[in-house]
Amino acid sequence: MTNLAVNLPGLQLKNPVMPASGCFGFGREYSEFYDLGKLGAVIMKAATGSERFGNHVPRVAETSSGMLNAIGLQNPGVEKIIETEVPFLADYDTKLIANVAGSTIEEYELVAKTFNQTNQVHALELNISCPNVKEGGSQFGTDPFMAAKVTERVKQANNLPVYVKLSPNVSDIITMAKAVEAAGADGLSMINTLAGMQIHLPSKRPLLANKTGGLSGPAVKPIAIRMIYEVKQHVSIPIIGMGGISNAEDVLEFLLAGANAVAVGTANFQNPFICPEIIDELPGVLNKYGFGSVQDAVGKGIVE
Amino acid sequence: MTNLAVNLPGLQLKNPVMPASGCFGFGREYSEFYDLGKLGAVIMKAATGSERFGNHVPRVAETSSGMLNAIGLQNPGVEKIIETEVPFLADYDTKLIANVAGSTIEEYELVAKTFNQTNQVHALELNISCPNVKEGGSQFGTDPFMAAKVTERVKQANNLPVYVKLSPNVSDIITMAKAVEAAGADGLSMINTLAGMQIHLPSKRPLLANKTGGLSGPAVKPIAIRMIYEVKQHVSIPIIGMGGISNAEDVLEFLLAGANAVAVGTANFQNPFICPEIIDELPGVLNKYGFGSVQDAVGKGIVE
Amino acid sequence: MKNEKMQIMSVNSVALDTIEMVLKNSYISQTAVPGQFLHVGVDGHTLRRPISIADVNKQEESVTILFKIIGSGTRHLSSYQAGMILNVLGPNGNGFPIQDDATVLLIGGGIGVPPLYNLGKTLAERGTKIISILGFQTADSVFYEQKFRNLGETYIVTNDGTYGYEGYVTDVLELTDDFDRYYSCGPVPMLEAITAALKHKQGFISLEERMGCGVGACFACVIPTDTQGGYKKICKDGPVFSAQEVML
Amino acid sequence: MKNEKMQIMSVNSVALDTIEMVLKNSYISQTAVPGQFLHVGVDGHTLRRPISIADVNKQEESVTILFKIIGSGTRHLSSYQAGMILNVLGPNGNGFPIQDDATVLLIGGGIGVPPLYNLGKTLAERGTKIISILGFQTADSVFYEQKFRNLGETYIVTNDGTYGYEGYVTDVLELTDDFDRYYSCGPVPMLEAITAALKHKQGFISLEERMGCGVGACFACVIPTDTQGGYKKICKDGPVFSAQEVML
Ligand SMILES: Cc1cc2nc3c(=O)[nH]c(=O)nc-3n(C[C@H](O)[C@H](O)[C@H](O)COP(=O)(O)OP(=O)(O)OC[C@H]3O[C@@H](n4cnc5c(N)ncnc54)[C@H](O)[C@@H]3O)c2cc1C
Ligand SMILES: Cc1cc2nc3c(=O)[nH]c(=O)nc-3n(C[C@H](O)[C@H](O)[C@H](O)COP(=O)(O)OP(=O)(O)OC[C@H]3O[C@@H](n4cnc5c(N)ncnc54)[C@H](O)[C@@H]3O)c2cc1C
Ligand SMILES: Cc1cc2nc3c(=O)[nH]c(=O)nc-3n(C[C@H](O)[C@H](O)[C@H](O)COP(=O)(O)O)c2cc1C
Ligand SMILES: Cc1cc2nc3c(=O)[nH]c(=O)nc-3n(C[C@H](O)[C@H](O)[C@H](O)COP(=O)(O)O)c2cc1C
Ligand code: FES
Ligand code: FES
Repeated sequence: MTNLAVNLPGLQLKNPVMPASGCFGFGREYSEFYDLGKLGAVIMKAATGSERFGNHVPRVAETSSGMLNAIGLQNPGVEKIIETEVPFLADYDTKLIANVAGSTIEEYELVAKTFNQTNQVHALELNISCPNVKEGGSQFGTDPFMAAKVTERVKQANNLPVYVKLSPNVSDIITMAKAVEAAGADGLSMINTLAGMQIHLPSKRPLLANKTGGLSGPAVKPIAIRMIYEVKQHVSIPIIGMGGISNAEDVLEFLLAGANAVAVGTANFQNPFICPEIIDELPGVLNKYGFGSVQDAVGKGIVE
Repeated sequence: MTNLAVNLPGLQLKNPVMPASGCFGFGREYSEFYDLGKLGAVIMKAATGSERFGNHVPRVAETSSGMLNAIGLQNPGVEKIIETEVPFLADYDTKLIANVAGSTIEEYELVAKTFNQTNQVHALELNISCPNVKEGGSQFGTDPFMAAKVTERVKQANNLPVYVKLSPNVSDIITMAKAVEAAGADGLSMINTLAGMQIHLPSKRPLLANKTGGLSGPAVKPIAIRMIYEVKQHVSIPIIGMGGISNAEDVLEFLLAGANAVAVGTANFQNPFICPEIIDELPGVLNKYGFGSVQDAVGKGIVE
Repeated sequence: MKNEKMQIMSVNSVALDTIEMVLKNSYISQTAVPGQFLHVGVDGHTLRRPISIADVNKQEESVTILFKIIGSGTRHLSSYQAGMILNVLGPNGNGFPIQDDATVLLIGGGIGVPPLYNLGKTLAERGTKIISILGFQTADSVFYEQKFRNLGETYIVTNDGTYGYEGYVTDVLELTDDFDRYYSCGPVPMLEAITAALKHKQGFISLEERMGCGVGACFACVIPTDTQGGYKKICKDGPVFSAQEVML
Repeated sequence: MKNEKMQIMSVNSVALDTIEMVLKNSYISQTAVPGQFLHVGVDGHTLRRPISIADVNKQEESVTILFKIIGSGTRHLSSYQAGMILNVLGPNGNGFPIQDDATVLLIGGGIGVPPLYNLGKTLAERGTKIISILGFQTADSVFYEQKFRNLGETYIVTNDGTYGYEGYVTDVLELTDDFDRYYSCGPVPMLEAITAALKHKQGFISLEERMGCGVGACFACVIPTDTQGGYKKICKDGPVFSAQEVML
């Protein structure tokens, strides 16, 4: 029997597949399609210190094999999330990861601290890489010094394992990864979206109200694979891989590149059952390529 | 009548469309499909100081809406190119741009100087952004200081207008663009490919012999548009835009984002007639969206 | 709402660039209410396309949609042929609130007309008197005129006057003041004009926005409900809102 | 070489995951020589797929290709039906050198067999005696056996021994030493073994490599010709090389 289990800091996962932050809300909508207990974990939509209303619409655009989004971290705020969303998800037999965002180090700390008070969240994903907000987010994600600092402070502020979500919009992803590892990150989550834009010809202006948005979907998969492959050789903390995954073969490609587990984002919009379908198909794909377990495949694509 | 002409340093173009470097060899093969005199210009495959044999095969892979390449600057060397390739292209009624590559500043200088000796080349494209070679190329493309230095030295070494080809694999494209503008660049060419990777499941290793390769094609278009849009607002030199162009609407999108002319790469492989077809369709597309000339549309998508 | 396969029964061009497709599906035909939409998968496209349900035939277990060819997704969809299978999420959204009024006014603009047909038919069956004002760009774009006339009094308006009244739907609003409620769907400028002109009336409008998930999970399709940052999701809380509920 | 449209005349499954397609096109059918290939566009795929010409019928202006379903491109291609149009560059590459030998040996491995059929047929018509050794993985993969038998003496080898001889094509090479020249196409390890075993013979091999342009412009498909960095382009200088010309 193929063993899908993965054991990561704070996350004893029955399988390595989880919906990516922002593409699954807080699970309610997709719980109408299937039992969320099938999932290895759920990563919630980003939480900030207080309620955020996000960017103006349009917030999404379609691109070749991908999409742009500029939601702008709309969320009801960490306390409301703990009150109304976490208990709903906690009823399912799955692990829960909270995506932590903010404009200042203090806000990140506050959000992390607040999640620490509930015992229903198993890990934090520190979102220092959202390209769609004016403050915070991406400046933390492109400067290794700032990234290390916010990681350190969030680690101090809470007891949960922290997976730092890296931005791909950098010249040197290895330096970023090493900086947050040194600052105490328990794991990495990569990649967030690539900053992109679409211009709407009839109106002769950027289609998204925010002008730029984050590119996701199959279009970015080669970039994600390259970054994970490079980072894996320089860090020893585990990696949750994502970026364009849409089937079980893609999952194996991420595992071979060095991911320990994976998240699926954009593909949920095309197929609401994508996560359980991938989980069902994964044993067959692992076997086909000669692996007896998920663990066996991790990093096996790295040569020399 | 819709005016397609574009007047750039050294390049009085009858239309803004040219094949991108590396996707058109030195024109011979595509000259069997159509008269190269239809093209605004031709950008030749990269030239280095002496002959280069490039990377091992496989050198290309297919991705969702894109491809990876790691040719590795294979070329017969600048002198051989001037001897055997330039005269062939000079026979056509089109402008000729030489793509200049190297491992050291001295090599870049040498190549530029050598092209200066022929009067059949109208401009240089300074390739500081090739992700597929161990030395040179990308370190010049990600460090603004190095980029400025090589630009300055190449400008000193020759009298031709120099278009610096920027790498998208950077945290801050605006700083790169400003650095080379300050160093004397006559124009920018953007974007080169994004570093990516594909892992071949049956062999459990990177598919490309070079492991990583450069991602091109429609998948990267939103990234190119975003970068051109951002850079346009901070430089006053013209931009040759490229990255995923596959039809005349795409060309207009690049013009609106701020490109003054465009190059078409990967799309040649799907449709060898893509450049002349785009040139034929461009007037209709410009008219449809209310533009009387190419020049009218440049930068018109930039708001606020 | 479920993820369903729908077999295409027929594909017809009913006006300029306007396609009518009849789709077979038991679950959606039995459960859909007027104003709901289908989130339609189109091969080779990352995002699904939201298209309103224009008609339902419970006996034949069929659902009719009407769409205009706008961009690459609808263009590709228009090339699908009878016998092929669509992958659809549906029925999505809330739908129009139904009530037994004496008379209702339906105001549709362009490709906002389809959901009003299903609504009008449903209300007419319940004995409500239907008055319809349908606006189109030009004569070639007019569709479903006879179907609406079968439901009741119908005014056709074209922007260029090539058919029916010339101008905008608001220009003929004065012809009909005798109704209890109005329902409207169409471009935002039209909805703004209508909600302003009919401030004194109870009305419901159906909105469009670019969507990601189409099910309420991604926060792509929000509409403000007040100036304090309140918002609703068009895909889940809508697409139908009371005219006073949202800020256009 | 031109960019041509080819109408699909027929699609047949001739062995496990192996499809035979007959395509109609005047220019390519009249100009193609054995060993050349088509660079076939597949919807939704960035790169074209190189597929050898397996047979030509000049009277009917048709060209036959045979391909194995390997990945997404060939899988999609296998779903195309008769009547549909393929966008093709062709005929590409150099082709096998043709000469009036008394006897030639054809050695094909798997999906390397198809170009040898067109070659064998052409040589047989010119009076050359044809001996064929065809290797396949297993009985289910065997195709075109009778067609080759019609050309002459034919040995079938399967790796697992489920049909014909068991083993590799090299295992049966000793059965036939009486030939002037050999032509081979198949996986690289097979070509390595053959060129080593038949060092004393004149031979031509057809190579495969991942391609970009397929016309010689992108430098994707090179093969070294010596240890000094000499190289040839498989798409343009090849795919056929003399056995001594390239370094496998
Ligand atoms: C609730 C709802 C109901 C709708 N009902 C109908 C209908 O019955 N008939 C009909 O013809 N159209 C309807 N539309 C509009 C329809 O969704 C768009 O015309 C269609 O998505 C355009 O797709 P495209 O690929 O042709 O255009 P493209 O411009 O190529 O599409 C690019 C992206 O933008 C989105 N998009 C573009 N225009 C719109 C729009 N007006 N609204 C929402 N998303 C858009 C597309 O879905 C896609 O994600 C409805 C929209 C909504 C939100
Ligand atoms: C000159 C030449 C002639 C050929 N003739 C035939 C033939 O007659 N019948 C046949 O079945 N196959 C033939 N092949 C191999 C055929 O091109 C590949 O099997 C096919 O491209 C695989 O495409 P895919 O989408 O199924 O696989 P994928 O693995 O999904 O393809 C991904 C990419 O890799 C390329 N690729 C994968 N395998 C090969 C390969 N072996 N050679 C070259 N490119 C490859 C594809 O073209 C594509 O660009 C030939 C190859 C060459 C170079
Ligand atoms: C609509 C949308 C909203 C997103 N919101 C968030 C978010 O709130 N926090 C975050 O860390 N990442 C967010 N992301 C990024 C995804 O979690 C993921 O990193 C990225 O989309 C790449 O994966 P994919 O290609 O599978 O979508 C969002 C992505 C999308 C498409
Ligand atoms: C096969 C291949 C080879 C390339 N070789 C070069 C090169 O020699 N020099 C260079 O500056 N860019 C090179 N490029 C990059 C292209 O010129 C272009 O910047 C990039 O591909 C984006 O455009 P596209 O998406 O239209 O292909 C190459 C691209 C491809 C696909
Ligand atoms: S489209 Fe995702 S919330 Fe409405
Ligand atoms: S495939 Fe481009 S040179 Fe051969």
